[in-house]
Amino acid sequence: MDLRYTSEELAFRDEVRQFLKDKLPAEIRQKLIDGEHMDKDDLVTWSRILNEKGWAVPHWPTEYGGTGWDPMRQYIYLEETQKWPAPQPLAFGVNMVGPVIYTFGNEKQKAHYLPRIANLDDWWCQGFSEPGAGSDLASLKTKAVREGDHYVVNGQKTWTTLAQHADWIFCLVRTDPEAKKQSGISFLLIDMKTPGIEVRPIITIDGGREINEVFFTDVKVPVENLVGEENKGWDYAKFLLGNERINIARVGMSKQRLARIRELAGKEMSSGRPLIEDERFREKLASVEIDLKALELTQLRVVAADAKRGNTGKPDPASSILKIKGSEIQQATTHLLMQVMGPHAMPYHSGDMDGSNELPIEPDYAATAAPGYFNFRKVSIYGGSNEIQKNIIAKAVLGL
Amino acid sequence: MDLRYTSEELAFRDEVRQFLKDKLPAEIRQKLIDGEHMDKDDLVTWSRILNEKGWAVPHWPTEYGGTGWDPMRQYIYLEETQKWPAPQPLAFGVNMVGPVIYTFGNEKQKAHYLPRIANLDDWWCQGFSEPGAGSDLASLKTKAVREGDHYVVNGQKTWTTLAQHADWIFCLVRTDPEAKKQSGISFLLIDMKTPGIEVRPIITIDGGREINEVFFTDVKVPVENLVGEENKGWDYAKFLLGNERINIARVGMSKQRLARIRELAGKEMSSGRPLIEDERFREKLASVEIDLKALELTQLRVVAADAKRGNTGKPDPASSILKIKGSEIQQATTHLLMQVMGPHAMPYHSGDMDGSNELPIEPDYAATAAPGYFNFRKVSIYGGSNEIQKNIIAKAVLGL
Amino acid sequence: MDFDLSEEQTMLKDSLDRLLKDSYGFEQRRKHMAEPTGFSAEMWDAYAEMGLMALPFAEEDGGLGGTPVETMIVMESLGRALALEPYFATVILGGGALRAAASADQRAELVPQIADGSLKLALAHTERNSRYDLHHVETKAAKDGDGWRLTGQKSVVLHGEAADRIIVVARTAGDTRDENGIGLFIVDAAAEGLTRRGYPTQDGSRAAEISLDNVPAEALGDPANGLPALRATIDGAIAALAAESVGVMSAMHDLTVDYLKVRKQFGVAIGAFQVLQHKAVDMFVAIEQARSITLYATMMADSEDAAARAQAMHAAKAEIGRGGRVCGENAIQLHGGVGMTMEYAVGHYFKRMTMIDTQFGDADFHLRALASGQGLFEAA
Amino acid sequence: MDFDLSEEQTMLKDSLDRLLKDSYGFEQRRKHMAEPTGFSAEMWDAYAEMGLMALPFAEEDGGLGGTPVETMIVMESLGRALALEPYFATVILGGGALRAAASADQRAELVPQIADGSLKLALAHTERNSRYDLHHVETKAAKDGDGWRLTGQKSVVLHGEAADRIIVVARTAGDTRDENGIGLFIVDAAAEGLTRRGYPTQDGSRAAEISLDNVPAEALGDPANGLPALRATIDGAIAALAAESVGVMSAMHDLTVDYLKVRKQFGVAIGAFQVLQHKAVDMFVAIEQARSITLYATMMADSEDAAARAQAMHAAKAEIGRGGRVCGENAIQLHGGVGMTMEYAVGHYFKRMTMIDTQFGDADFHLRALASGQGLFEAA
Repeated sequence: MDLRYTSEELAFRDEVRQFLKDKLPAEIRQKLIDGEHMDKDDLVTWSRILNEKGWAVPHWPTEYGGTGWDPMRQYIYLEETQKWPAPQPLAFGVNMVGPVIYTFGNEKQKAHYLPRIANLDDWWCQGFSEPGAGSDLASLKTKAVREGDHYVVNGQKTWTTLAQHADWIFCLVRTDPEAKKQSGISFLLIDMKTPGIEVRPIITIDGGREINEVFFTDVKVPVENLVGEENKGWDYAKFLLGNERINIARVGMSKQRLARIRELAGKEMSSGRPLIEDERFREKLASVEIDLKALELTQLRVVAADAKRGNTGKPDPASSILKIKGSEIQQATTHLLMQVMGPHAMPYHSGDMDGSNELPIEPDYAATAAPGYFNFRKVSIYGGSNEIQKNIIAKAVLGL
Repeated sequence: MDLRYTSEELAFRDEVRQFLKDKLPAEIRQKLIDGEHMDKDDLVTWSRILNEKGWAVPHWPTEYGGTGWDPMRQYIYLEETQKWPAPQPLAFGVNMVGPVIYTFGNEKQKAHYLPRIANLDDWWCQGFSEPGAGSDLASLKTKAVREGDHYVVNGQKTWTTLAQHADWIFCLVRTDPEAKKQSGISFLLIDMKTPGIEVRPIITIDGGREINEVFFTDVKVPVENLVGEENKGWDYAKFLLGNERINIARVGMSKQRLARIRELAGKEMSSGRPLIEDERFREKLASVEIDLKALELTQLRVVAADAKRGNTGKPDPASSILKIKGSEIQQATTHLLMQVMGPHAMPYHSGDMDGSNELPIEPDYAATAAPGYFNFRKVSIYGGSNEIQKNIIAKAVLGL
Repeated sequence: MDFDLSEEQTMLKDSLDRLLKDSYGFEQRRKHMAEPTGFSAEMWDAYAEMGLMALPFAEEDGGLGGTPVETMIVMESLGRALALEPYFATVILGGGALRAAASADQRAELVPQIADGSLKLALAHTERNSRYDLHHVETKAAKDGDGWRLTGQKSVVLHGEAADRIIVVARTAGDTRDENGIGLFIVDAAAEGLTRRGYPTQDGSRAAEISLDNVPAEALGDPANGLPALRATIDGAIAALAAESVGVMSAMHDLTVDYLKVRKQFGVAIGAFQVLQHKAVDMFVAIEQARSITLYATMMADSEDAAARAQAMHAAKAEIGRGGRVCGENAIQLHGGVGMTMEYAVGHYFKRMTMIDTQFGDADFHLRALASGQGLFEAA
Repeated sequence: MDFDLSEEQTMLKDSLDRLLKDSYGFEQRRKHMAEPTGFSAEMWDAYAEMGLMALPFAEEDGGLGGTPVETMIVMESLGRALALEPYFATVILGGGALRAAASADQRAELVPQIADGSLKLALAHTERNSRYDLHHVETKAAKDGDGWRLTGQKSVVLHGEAADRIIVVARTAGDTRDENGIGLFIVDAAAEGLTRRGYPTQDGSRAAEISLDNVPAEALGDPANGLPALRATIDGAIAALAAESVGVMSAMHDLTVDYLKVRKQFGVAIGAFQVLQHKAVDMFVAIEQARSITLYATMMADSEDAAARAQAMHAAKAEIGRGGRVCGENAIQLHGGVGMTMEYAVGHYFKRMTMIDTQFGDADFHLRALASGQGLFEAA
């Protein structure tokens, strides 16, 4: 047992830090610090810088552009990019469909899609959720009927994040209506420009347009866009969802958020002195820090175990708490940040919702505080709500 | 709507206060303040003082010794006795079996038992719970078989509070083994001196002997000791349990406890000054006070609604939260009190458990702090655990 | 002690609820919000016709002599409807300041205009660095003949844009955080030197930043010692906000319980899952406690004992803050994704509930304020 | 970074666990507790034979040169067994003081006696009014030739009754709460002027009140500046207590999960109820977080950077305190009535967990201490 980073790991961390410092455009970083949404251009810009460096898809096999880093280095990289902060790569391509393609796709698919994902030439979105399904993903109804060399897709997806920018969508569709729930589902890649696809925004309570509904009406999808075997899509989806484990805790992001809270609490006044000098406020902050420090170690335990095992096989039981605790901490930071703003959390900075151009009220940095709190209620809902996570732990870990 | 006590109610409150001040022996009061257990003699003494005043059984019908107070006066009385504090009457007689007897018993039973309950001539205990039953009370197994003018009772009761002092026990027994769960249960009054009854102590984690197991081996109980009809006992038990509503919140007791915490936190030092001057500690105290103030109003709403309705019919839905919130607050006060003691919560004052006669360590008042915390874990377990209470609210109030 | 509404109070509640039921459905509210002012002029007139504006003012001033109980009834109903009109700004805040500080002549002039709906008020007290401290006042008032001239900046003035007159807290003497030397002043919103920039708030209402550059003003009460009146005003407002909160919370709870019954997952109504049931019960407990502490605040809202009144408001605002959060966060969690969309009512309630905590001091602020005193039960 | 135990560490853990499994069943523990000393002399000897006593001491002093990781392993196992022997008092507290303050000669004399089990120590630092402040010292040390004489009162000295020698914190200069002028002294438990009154503690262990009346003593380290060594000692002890806590918590959790599977109510195993499942999961989450923060504390336990080390211990003790409470209260609640009886193991674990929070500062104390610093992540 040696609970310190090796000197090689420390050197690697410094290399990452230097790279971020040198290469990430300052205005992109500032947007992240201010809690603003990334524009499509921002993410494309950064992804291409990464791709040029060879760091666009660190965890992929080297033959497809991966870096060959062990899990600990991958974690250090993740942590540093979140802390700086730098934009996180578009997960739908890099973490989701990419690994599905290189694991289950054919050679032609690999050759075509993977480099385009790494360079963010294609913006991917995820077509899994459907209205009314919620955490019961497998109850999906969107149908794909084979007609010659095409599937004809009809149905609706929802909660489709950033579909408004998307070039492609990967979908779970029902190809065998007779089969029972999890069977009869296939994994299709669909060009968003195909006729019959309509994207409608869902405006969330923070006023942002992050998610969408996607409607499919007689959408013709070439059979070559099927990944793996027909009716085996549920297996690929499970594989995909299983890969979300490491990133879910977002320890680096919460560290950055806590630093931001400290900074802004040094600017906002309370009882005639900076709020950060207030003992009660400091205790609330310290309380979250303790949770986060523990979670960081939990995360490292999982990563180290993965490193030992080569990231296969049964995960450390501790990994199951990453989602629950990670989301609780993220939500706690958004609440603290809103609290920092006091009455100045109230003004609404109308963004892309109603088209008005009213300016944010001073202080500028207050504008995203309440929306951030509202928006982050999602992290205990999506990806299997925290209640579902607890069901899973009760069953899989505790045997109840 | 008038949210103030009437002048008559205030005058009544003053009368109660004066009576308590004049009549309650100081050493009994001090024991309560110190969190010590009442001796049998203490309670007998106080019950007879009350009975002489005519206040032993305020809520009973006047024909059986009740005071005729409306629910608001009954509440004021309860609140004042808890706050002073005075011993609470032995609930098993006064609140439980007494009302069952005057409601469902025959004239002979009423004439015999009721005056003896009021004067605490008979110490009653409750024989409902059985090993393994928990909150599923109706799964009881103790049998009573009719043989001539007697029932022969065999079985075991548990969690029997203060059975070691008891002259009588009221029991739920199964008289019809063929009937389904809630049917076939009868309500028997059993003299604890009857041959075949054995009482064994259960020592709880606070080191106290508050509860017992009671074993019945071929215990002969005269048929005249049956209350009401055979096999209707479950109805009487439900009636009895329904009467627990008002007392369960223990607002007055928690007020007294908070005052005690303030007092002792004024004696214990922290960072070179009395703990009560510590802002963080004061906030914790204030937090519980707010909860308690709200609960007091909730309690008063329920009492006022009862007063209006004459204490019959469907209770105010708010009454369902009294147990949950009341127990949470009681538990919070025991934790705070233990926290006041700091390292001095550690020494164990061996009481009636191991027969040693080691003295408590200074400060004397620290001796009951940790045991009080341990002991009060019970209040979210007994009387239908708080989980069961929430099930009931979900079903009965929310319709889920 | 009697918790039942009188016949008149019941009528008030029933007629207001009927009006809101007819005119404040989800789509109707959306339309009201889309008005340039951010609320419905028709609803405003309807409230005036019902006598709501006149309610808390003394009869001799042209009001109806209602007690805090009537205000509680109205605010709870407006909370349930998420009503957008500046009732709170005009009648509770502005009107509260008039009741606490204005002279009989001033009241005789203004109250009838409020009562008939022709006058809207706002209260400008928050400043950039004041946070929740009422005595933190940088805006200056200088004597000018019989009147005053105000200069300074005010932030997050509720409905400051819609107001015809604005009551401004300004300093006549002393340093920024002195408790003395604070006055209440009334200015005309159209006065020269006053500029305002309105904007939407997170909860769908409106507020404004207000700049004052030598703006002519009239004093309400003692310009050197207005803090007690301001505190009385805000204490009354906190009791009213608590009542609004009960309306907001119980509406969220109703929506959530309904949703649990209707929404199916894994083949059953999700309300069958025990964990979700218990969360709904946690909300219920929070609401009943909020309702109780609101009754307490209402009982104390017009108390002459300023210290006891303040304690009650600290308790109420803290309880509302934390209970509202329990209620709001659970409401969203139990709704899942749909609760986070603008298309469902529950998210709007959640946002309002969240913003209430940022008004007049959040739960932590009031907990601390209460903790610095003698405790809620000492007097008893 | 590597979280796996080495082969030697695994052997240590396995052999200790085997010993405890064989000798620390529920009834066996009851017998150990009934010994006049409150623990088992046989177990004590067995630990010594295994080398546990020598573990954290330097090889040149006669120890085995173990790191905080070995201490963590031992303490977690002792926690799981609720072991009663004065290992913590002797090796971690007393031994810690020797490691932090004693001279090479002193260590050469004492460590071998600890190692072979013949010497038991205690650390007397708490006083009636010190609460959790290590620098609050009223006990006085007066120079007496080459040595010192101690006079004062010490409270809640863990295993103070069983100790052969007692390390006493006393003041050589300054006022009661000065950080300077504090020394560590070692006294013979049989010395004239020392009286002790032993008693059981709430968690089934033993402690003592100790009176010192001009008791001859030998200084450990600088008698005028012993606070840094005392802090180092207590920091090491907090890391060890955290490890013990992980053992206690996970034992409670195992018992609880087993009980949920076995106990039937309303015709089914109560572990089928979703609400109870989720409470068991809450315990699990608390334990995994406790385990993680314990690793952090262990990593920092021998850090030379006293400020960073203190921050880590504040974090660990606060997390252990609150997580332990979540775990303990849920364990009792899920067991229901039986969990509250002395006949079931879970209540004993609950009591130990509760008492750990009162040792060396409760969760609130350490949260505040952490909050007064620069934050856990500032250095990174």
